[in-house]
Amino acid sequence: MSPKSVQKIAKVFIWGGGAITVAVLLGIILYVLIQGLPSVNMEFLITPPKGGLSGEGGISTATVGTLYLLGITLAILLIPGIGAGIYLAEYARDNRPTRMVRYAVETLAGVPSIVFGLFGFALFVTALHFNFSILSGALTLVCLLLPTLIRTTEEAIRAVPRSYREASLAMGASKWQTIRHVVLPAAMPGIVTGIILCAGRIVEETACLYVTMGGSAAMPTSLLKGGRTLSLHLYYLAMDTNAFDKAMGTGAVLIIIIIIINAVTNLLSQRFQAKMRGG
Amino acid sequence: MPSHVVVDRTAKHVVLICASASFVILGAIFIFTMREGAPALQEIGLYNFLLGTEWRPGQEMFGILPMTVGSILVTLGSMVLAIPIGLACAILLAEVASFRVRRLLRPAVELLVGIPSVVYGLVGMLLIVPAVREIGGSGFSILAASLVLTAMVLPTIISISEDSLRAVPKGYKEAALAMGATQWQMIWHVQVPAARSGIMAGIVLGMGRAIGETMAMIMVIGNSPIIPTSPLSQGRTLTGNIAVEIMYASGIHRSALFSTGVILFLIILVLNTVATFALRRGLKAHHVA
Amino acid sequence: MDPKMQTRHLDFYYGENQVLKRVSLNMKERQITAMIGPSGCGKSTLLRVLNRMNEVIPDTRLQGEVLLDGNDIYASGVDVVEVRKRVGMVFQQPNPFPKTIYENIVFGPKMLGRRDKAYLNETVERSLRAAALWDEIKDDLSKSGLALSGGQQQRLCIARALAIEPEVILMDEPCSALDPVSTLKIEELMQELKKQYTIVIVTHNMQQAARVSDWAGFLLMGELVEYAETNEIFSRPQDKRTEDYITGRFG
Amino acid sequence: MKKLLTLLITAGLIGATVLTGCAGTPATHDTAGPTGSITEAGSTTVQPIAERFADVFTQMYPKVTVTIQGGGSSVGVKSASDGTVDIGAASRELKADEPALVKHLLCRDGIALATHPSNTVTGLTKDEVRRIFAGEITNWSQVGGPNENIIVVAREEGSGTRTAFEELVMDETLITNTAILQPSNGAVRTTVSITPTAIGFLSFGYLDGSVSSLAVDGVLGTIENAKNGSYPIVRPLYFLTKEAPSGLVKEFIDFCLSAEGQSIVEDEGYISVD
Repeated sequence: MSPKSVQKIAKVFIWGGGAITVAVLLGIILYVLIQGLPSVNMEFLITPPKGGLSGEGGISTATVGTLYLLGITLAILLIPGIGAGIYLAEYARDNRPTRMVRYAVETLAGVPSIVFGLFGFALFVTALHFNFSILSGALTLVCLLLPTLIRTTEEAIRAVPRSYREASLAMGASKWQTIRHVVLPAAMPGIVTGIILCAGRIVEETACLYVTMGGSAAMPTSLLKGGRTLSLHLYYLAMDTNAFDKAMGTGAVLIIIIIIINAVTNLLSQRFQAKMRGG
Repeated sequence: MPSHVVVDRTAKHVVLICASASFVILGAIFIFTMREGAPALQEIGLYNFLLGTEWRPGQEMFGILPMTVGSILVTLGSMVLAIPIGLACAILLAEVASFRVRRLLRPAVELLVGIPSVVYGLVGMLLIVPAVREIGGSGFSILAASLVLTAMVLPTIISISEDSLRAVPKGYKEAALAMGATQWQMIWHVQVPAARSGIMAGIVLGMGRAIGETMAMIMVIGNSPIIPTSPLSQGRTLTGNIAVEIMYASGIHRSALFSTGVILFLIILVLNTVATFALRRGLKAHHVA
Repeated sequence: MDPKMQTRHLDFYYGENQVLKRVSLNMKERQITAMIGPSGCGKSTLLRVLNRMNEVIPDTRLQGEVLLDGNDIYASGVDVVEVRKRVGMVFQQPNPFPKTIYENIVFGPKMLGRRDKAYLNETVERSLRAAALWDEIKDDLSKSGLALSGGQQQRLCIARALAIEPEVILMDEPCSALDPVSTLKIEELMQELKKQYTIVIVTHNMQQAARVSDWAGFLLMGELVEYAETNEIFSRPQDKRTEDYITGRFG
Repeated sequence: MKKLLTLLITAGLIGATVLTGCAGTPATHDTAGPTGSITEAGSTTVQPIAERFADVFTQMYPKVTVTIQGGGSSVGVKSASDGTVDIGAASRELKADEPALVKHLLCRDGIALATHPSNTVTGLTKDEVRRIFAGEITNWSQVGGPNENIIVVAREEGSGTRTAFEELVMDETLITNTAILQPSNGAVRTTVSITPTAIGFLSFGYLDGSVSSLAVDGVLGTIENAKNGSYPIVRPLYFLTKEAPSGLVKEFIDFCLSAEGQSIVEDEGYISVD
């Protein structure tokens, strides 16, 4: 075969790959939206699900559960995550302890969600007696998301030009003042992107919550009450009830949330890049 | 001591403690799952646990070979489709597509990562399972699970492969083109080989994601603890083994599920080490060049 | 008159690599001292040693003394922040923070604990005037420092350094990234600043050293080959190597 | 930027709190009565009834909180015996190796054989059921149906429903491992309802129009038939306590066993005890 005809076949292969990827994505999104949106209305959003075997009701408690979990998880996650990112980017030298921390972060990032779930189940649910609760779920998620936030923070901080640090130090600012007032503000867009990435993961995550949150359909009135997120709710609807229409409705809501989160992430990083360039 | 020195020192210790957190968590996960899983391993014996083909907790039979095989089969099954599609898409993004196409395709790939796995599971249950049933069997099958996984691992393979294709020095590409190679010859004979390590790392990380996936799997695979005999056969993954049974298990059964977690953990450890190694080698190769 | 700053038998190492060899140097108060030499001769390192910025780089070692008003800035118990407050620095690349012009200038005073608005406002005007930038940008104080032109950015950096009221200003090739017009402005500015501050400048541009400095030192491979008044060194170099360098025979 | 972060977190928390306030339980008038809290965990078969009990009980006594959790029968036994919860729930008899606990027979539950509504087979003998789940009968034509492979759907190991089914039907034979295993009664129902040639077993409480219930030994799986003893696959559902209950816990269990409690049991599709 002549190079020219190979080139032609290759083009089909390459564009075919792209087309399939887009088709898969559009297929899933359109299917879920078309099947799901008819059941999404105001009532669906604000009524609590009946729970148990019944697929009746809406998604209000699952929405609250998701928000609750989001708030608690981020509140616990931010300091250790950003702190560790700062350490790795600003303080760590290339020595054994640093390599151990890095290895831990890399490994933790790959550990399957269900293994975190097992851990949370054994430690938080059973040993610490937090039972199946929002708190157990949140603490498990913190462990799961730590590597994500650490990596994005570290990358964002490393992207801050050295000259900023030097200028600050040369003016008599201490190392911490430099980090706090020069490096962190400059790295903020990257860090915020990382945090939103984590928020997205919290919304998506199911496996580790399945074994730590209990899945109660009731309104979570305290940290130590069980609850469900939208994703978990979708799982229960799909598996335990025959309410596929409601499951699709929940799926549609989830997909819209994820699309918004992705759009906000892109917008934020663009805007801050523009600001860094001095717009 | 001036106050800023105190603040500096405190800050340093605080972030150091933060950094050690992940190490502590990793250790805790390993120790906890190990400790909970140890009684089962003692009782069953490592050999019977790893190579036993019967999983019947009621009969005190705890062989996880069917689940290990199940995990491997769905992973390989998804790779068969995801590698060529992903690689093609990565080449498209890195080399062929115009800026405008890229601007549409990239967010699409990112979005694919963001879709919750239960949504993949739901779509799989309602679209793919009935479709597979038309071919034969119950529809809940290794094939259905592989198809669902393909969509889930695509973005991992695409984004890491694209990065490493981009990292190939311009000089290589220009040299090839200047010698009269077609664009495809340049891509296939110069760029892809140069980015080989990175592409490998993307594939290995994609495999990690496939092996770790839980909820979507239990929704479409049937969860039968048998060694699958055909793509249409039901099966169960290691992750599914834990998720399906952990809620009701007690005693040795529960412990055996934690041991399953340990095995999963070790598999991921190996895969990650391979991926890290591949990525580092890829970086080094470009530095030497 | 005693020198404002002094180095005595200064040795400096990056790991095993010695980059300064027994450098002894006096920098006179309210004069401009220029360090010249080929790249890699250690002149930038010498400058960094003068306000302990070398300590930012790990795995370095220093022997000898650096005196500021007769006191060793490396003596134990000396606060590095205090040293850097008295010895300011301007870098090769203009490096304003991605903050407003105002925030850029009050950064130093704020870090040193000054909070009162009136003082900060006054500092901004004083520093910008001293850096000959006030008239150009006084209405744009809330604009990003990165929005200025290269020359303006560098003068902003000088103003920023002046805001903490240093006694000595170190300048590390401050004009190498600028166009000739901006360079000229900075050089004029240096002549103004010299009335109040002691200035040490590193430059690879011999014409610049000849134009602006009162004293000049020639560094070669970490060694201070010759140090004298600027017109001395350029008209009657004592050392053959200095002569070769300034007549352009190498470097 | 900092503001944005704080906003993100507080929005989550405040949003959750506010919505909790709006959508929470309707305000009940303050009546005198016992105060305190009761925790229950265990069998998911019992869970829906227990949740209804808790609802009604806390409406009667607004100062009482009742927490209902799942976990399965084994969890119910374990957590009642180690005192993690006040009440454990089990949907099967206690095993010999499990700790002795005080059993309170709450109600009975029939286990139905469910098939896809399109299936033409309407009844099986108990022995046919056993052989189907053992994997000995694999085609519907062997039991008078069309020539289609039987797809067996069962619960996973450890489930109380499965244990009860094994005791009542399987008679020492094992459920085939080629069965599709699902982690809940609901998931079994869903699987059967979307798989035309499937058969599964599930608690009476889960029966609805999406699946049809088979007659066993000629007796249709209905509450009456279970109550009068003619339907062969019926199991007991228990509340378990460590010792003879007292105080609030006793009050709650008594309520569940009262006529009012038993009417809830029937509402939910279970078989009341007289």
